[in-house]
Amino acid sequence: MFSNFPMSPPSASNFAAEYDFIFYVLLALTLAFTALVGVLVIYFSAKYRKGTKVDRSRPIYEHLKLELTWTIIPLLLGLVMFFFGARLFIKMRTPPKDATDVYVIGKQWMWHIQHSNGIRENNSLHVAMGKPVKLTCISQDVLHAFYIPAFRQQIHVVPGRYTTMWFTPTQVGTYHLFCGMYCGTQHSEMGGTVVVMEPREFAEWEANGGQSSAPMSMSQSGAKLFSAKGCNNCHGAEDTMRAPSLVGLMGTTRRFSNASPAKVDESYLRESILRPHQKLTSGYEETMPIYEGQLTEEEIINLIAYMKVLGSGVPIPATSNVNRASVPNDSAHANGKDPLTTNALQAERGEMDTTPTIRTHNPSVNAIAAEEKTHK
Amino acid sequence: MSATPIDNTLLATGPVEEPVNYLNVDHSIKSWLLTGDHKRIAILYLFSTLFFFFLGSVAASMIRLELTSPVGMILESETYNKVFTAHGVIMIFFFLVPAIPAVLGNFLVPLMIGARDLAFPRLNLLSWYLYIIAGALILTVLATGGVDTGWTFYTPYSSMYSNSQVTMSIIAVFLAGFSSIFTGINFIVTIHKMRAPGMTWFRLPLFVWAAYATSVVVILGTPVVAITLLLVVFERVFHLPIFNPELGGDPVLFQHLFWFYSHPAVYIMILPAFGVQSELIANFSRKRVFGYHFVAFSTLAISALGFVVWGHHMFISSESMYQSVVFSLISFLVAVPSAIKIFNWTATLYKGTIRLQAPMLYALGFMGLFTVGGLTGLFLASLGTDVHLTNTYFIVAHFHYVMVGGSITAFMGGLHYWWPKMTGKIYNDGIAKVNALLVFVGFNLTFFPQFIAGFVGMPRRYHYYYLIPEVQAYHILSTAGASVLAISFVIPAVYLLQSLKSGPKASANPWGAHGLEWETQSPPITFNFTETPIVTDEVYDFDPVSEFEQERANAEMTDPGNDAAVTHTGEELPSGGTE
Amino acid sequence: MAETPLHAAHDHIIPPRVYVLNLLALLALMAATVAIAEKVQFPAFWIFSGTFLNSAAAMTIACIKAFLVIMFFMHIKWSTNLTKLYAIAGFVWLSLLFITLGDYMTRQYEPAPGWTGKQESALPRVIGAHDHLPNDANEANLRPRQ
Amino acid sequence: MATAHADPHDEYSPLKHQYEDIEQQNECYTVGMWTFLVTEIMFFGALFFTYTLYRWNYQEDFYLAHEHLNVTLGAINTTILLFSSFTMVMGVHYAQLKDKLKVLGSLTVTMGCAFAFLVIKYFEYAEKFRDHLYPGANFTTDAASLHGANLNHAQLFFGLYFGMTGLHAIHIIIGILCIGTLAGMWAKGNKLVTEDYLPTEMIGLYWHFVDLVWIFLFPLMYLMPQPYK
Ligand code: HEA
Ligand code: HEA
Ligand code: HEC
Ligand code: CUA
Ligand SMILES: [Cu+2]
Repeated sequence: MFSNFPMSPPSASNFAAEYDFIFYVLLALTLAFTALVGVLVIYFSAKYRKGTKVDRSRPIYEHLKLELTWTIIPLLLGLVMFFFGARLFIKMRTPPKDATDVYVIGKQWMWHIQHSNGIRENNSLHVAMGKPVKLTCISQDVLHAFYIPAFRQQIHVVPGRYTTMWFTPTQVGTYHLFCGMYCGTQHSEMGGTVVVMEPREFAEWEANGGQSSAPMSMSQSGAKLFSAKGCNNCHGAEDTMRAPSLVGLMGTTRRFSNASPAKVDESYLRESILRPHQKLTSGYEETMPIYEGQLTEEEIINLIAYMKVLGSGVPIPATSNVNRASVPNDSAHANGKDPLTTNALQAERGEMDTTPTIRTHNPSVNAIAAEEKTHK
Repeated sequence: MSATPIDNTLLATGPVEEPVNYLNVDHSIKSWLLTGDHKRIAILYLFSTLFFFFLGSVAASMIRLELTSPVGMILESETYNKVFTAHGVIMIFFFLVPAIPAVLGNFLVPLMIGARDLAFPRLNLLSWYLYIIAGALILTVLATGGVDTGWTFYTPYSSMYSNSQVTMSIIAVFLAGFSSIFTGINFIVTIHKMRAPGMTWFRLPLFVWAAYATSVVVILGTPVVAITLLLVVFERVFHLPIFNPELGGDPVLFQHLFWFYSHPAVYIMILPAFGVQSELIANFSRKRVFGYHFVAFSTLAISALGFVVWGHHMFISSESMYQSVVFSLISFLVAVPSAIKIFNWTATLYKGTIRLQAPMLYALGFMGLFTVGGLTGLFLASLGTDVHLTNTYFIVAHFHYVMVGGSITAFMGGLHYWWPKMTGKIYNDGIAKVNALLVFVGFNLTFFPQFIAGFVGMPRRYHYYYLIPEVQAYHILSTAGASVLAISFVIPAVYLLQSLKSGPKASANPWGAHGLEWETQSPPITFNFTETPIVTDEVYDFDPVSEFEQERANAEMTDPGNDAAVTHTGEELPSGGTE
Repeated sequence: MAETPLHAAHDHIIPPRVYVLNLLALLALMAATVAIAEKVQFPAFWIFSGTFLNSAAAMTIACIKAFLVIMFFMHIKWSTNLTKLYAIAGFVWLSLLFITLGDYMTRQYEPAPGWTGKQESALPRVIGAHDHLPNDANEANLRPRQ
Repeated sequence: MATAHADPHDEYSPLKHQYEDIEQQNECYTVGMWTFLVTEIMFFGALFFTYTLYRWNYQEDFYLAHEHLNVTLGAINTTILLFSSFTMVMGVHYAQLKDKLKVLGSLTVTMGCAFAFLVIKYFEYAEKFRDHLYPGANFTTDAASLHGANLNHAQLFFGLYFGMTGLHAIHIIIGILCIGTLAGMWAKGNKLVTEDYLPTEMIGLYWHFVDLVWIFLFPLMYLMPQPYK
């Protein structure tokens, strides 16, 4: 029962202890003052309520000493709290020289993380226990906030300007990673996990290029992208109202509402991803987002590799509203914590097919940006 | 307070014929829509702000329903975002900012200072029309798809990315802002220039002080947010790239400008509540407010200091660390005047003759709830602790404690207290008392769990929280509380409306309270006083000792509806010795 | 009420000469500010750059002009203290907004002033880092370079 | 001191019912107008602040971009506005003297100046549009036309330029409407304005404020000093 009512977040960084100390002192003060005010109010209103026979003689209306007391005591207490808070804050803002650099890019609605040695991850961050880490963050679109409750650290991720934050993890485990700043439709899903590993384990992970096991094949990473980019929101195992199925697409001949039929090959696939509206598959509208500028060539190649094997027994990643941004590919699973539990929850409620809310970019802004580019 | 005696004969005539008052002078719709009478405008505001409170509450109910499950119940994320934005925008700009000043303030300021009307009646009416136009616009926004930026309209989301009705909602907020500016100008001029003879500054009821301080904040702050939001519109509509990071603009600048108004705005919402609180505490404990001067000056201190703490909303927004430190320090300083008020009110109770009627119960509830809300504000003002708590439900809980537990509780108290004056009718105090308790319980049940959820790490503005499903229990508690709270807001609507129909008639001074507003008939005549009152006495001039004696002699006083109460103004009570 | 003199103590009738002089002063100041801006370049002085001094001069003149307009055209010189108070209040309060500059000015001294690479961006933490690179947000800025 | 009077003042009297006497009323109007001007000061003030911040940060680009503004036209406009302030205050002066014809004359000149200002502003704007200096997708891509300023920051400059002068121009238009109404009332001999000079003075205050804004806009926009390297 008690586990349903967690009273505090895990404490897993160098700041947590000091943080909690200040927090609980503040809490104690709050309780003390609330109790003081509460008790006095109740006591007075009971004692002096109309009709009671008590001494009401010589009421006082002004009392300088009393006023000064309750001005100065809160003032001093406030200054003390300010001091401790500010001290912790300055620590939080002063990364040590030997901190490992990690770079964070926030975009609607995922975290893209790059380690200095080139390892990239999405919506997950792997760090070694006991090693200070400094994150340099920037956003590609709107404001986000990189928030790790267990570390008591948070910073806004701002477009056009770098912000930094640092911490030293002190406990092995998997922790929440959130986007704290409201950033649009899927703000609440822009999160993932922070995995703190033993230094040895972490070294292994790094050596494997960011996989706890061997690296993935092209089609495997394509499969991941397929869900990371939200393709699976529309393209399922069968043709639906929303989009045609891509299963077994390779090599077939397609009909279009606005072009003559063509055979599906790699360049057609590429075309369909980047500029889907040029050849609209009959029976469908221009609903597919334009991915031009959204995907790197590497990603496109991987996607195509995946689509080529689709239909030859490779499953389509589960569609859901949940964690469509990415499936952590690593020890998050190994640790037995399934980030997709709610996936099942939703399946149960038969909501696999909710309308996708993905909106990769504001179309108008994109259009302006594109126009501006051509100008220059 | 011995002012010119009021004409009691008018009140004593009984059922024969209702005396002329501001409500029944003219029943035509036109006379309402073109009125210059501050009391009528207050009534217009009362119904319009309550309408928006209702809308905002429906949104709140949807939020709470949605949050019972980590994966949502009925809405999509996009809709959810629009719902909480509508909730925030409506509750703040369309309900709480105008609620106390434009309803109670409009009604009471001229009455309390002994004026015939506000200085600029037509400006006052214009302000209401602006509010209505703004309201119509925001309704249009809701009807045409809503807006999803959060009530803070942060750039660059609002300026470059949101596809919702940002422009129209900003124009609505802009107009609502000017509506409150006009009210503010009116109050400032009226309080400076139109006080009755003998009504010196330190004889002003504390509510008037609060209205004055609020107005100053309004006129100094609101234009800044107006222009800031206008710049966002310029960016969306005319492509002026003021906050556009791609062209070298700074989106964080928006936050500075926004909070330059919006922090003071939280004091716009709480200061009038403080004023109401002072009136209630004094009049229901039959005692002059303890440390009147301190309470009055702390009001001014809050409104001045409140202007230099805005950066505390931006501690982690990439604001410079050094500046954050300064803002945090001042935030702790601004807590001190609030502390002074709380303690002075507590001390007022000491040796009072406390009547635990419904308005007083709200006032007592306010003491507890605002203290919790204010003190949790200190967690946020403290730099280190804010880093983790910002953007979580801890903040949501903090501001609902101060805004709902503080301002709305005070508003309810004030509404009950002045209801007889405004409508001339007495409501059922028994139900009202029970309901006051219900508000208190429901409120705590709703928002207390959110403190814990926030500390655990539940971010705000989250539609789904499957990423952190362990806080679900708190959300369910909170929703349960909100249901109780909902009931406790429906009940007053019922019994207050019913009192209009069948409530007993109120005498001029049903509470036996002090203040010029109680010296004219209930409801007052159009120009408030038959002749300009002359003030010769201090404010809240009660004598608790004689009050006590009087009570024993006269038990009927308990019933606020009893006409006998009319005569029981302070002076007429026999001044007795101690026990 | 009709017997109340409509123009009581309030209206001082100010001789038009005052207005004429004021106008001439304003025009002279305008000429001065244009002349200074176009012809004079202040040398650097103490911690202030010449650019700063030039701007300061322009703004000082503007303030004097504003003062003249407020005092004479807007009759503040002859008004009550309350009106004077409100006339000043706006300007004084506005200065509070300029506290914000403190934020931008102190950022460069922060312990971790962020990525110090070249960025063509919103009020960078490192002042003066303006190169005239094309501003391709995605490529030039966002990908940290080693 | 308190005169008992419940009688609403007679309808045509300039004294409104809520006031005790005309003096109180006049003071209320003056204070009220000034509090309104306070809000206007804060309103424009936030813009000036924004401008300060960006100019301080992008000194060089702002300087280069500002070269495109026409100082002569700006100076002419300043003169016009200062002069119109003068004619406005003369209008108030004649209102005090109840010299209807001269009031009308002054107000007309003031409005004429305001129109002249707008016309010149129109030509300035037209030139900017012609050169694609309006921010947005059509903004010029020719850095040379802006003396080599960074085009992004130049857009910011012109964004502020259009925003600030545009809002100012809107105030001018509102001013013209107000003065026009006032002049109309004078022409008809409406007692509200002829008996009491306060309404004229109030409109005057507003008009001087508009002038005041321009007094700052002119040096900030048109007269930037060259940044030293
Ligand atoms: C009515 C509205 C109201 C009021 C009165 C307050 C009052 C205070 N608020 Fe609150 N606040 C909001 C409404 C309000 N707030 C809102 C709406 C937000 C969120 C906006 C958003 O992001 O959407 C917010 C957010 C907010 C933040 C930003 C958090 C963040 O985003 O990171 C901060 C940070 O400092 C803060 C602090 C304070 C403080 C110090 C007070 C003080 O004034 C409180 C003073 C009162 C007391 C201290 C209690 C009484 C005193 C005693 C009993 C004596 C003991 C006292 C001492 C020992 C000092 N508030
Ligand atoms: C005056 C201001 C005010 C008031 C009164 C309220 C009242 C309430 N608020 Fe609100 N709230 C805000 C101001 C306010 N709020 C602001 C500014 C935000 C931030 C928005 C943002 O992030 O942009 C916010 C955000 C906010 C959130 C966070 C959303 C999120 O971050 O995802 C939640 C969640 O629980 C919430 C809940 C409630 C509840 C349960 C009430 C209850 O007190 C309401 C109680 C009343 C009723 C429940 C209705 C009474 C009944 C009727 C009138 C009859 C009709 C009733 C039905 C049809 C059910 N509010
Ligand atoms: C909003 C829904 C949506 C999303 C998300 C989406 N698509 Fe599509 N896609 C469509 C629709 C509708 C069509 C058919 C119309 C057309 O050809 O443009 C289509 C067509 C295609 C085709 C051509 C298939 C054919 O029938 O010839 C390919 C290939 C494709 N999509 C790949 C992708 C990939 C890869 C992604 C993710 C990176 C993706 N899609 C994301 C809706 C979507
Ligand atoms: Cu990203 Cu919220
Ligand atoms: Cu604040």
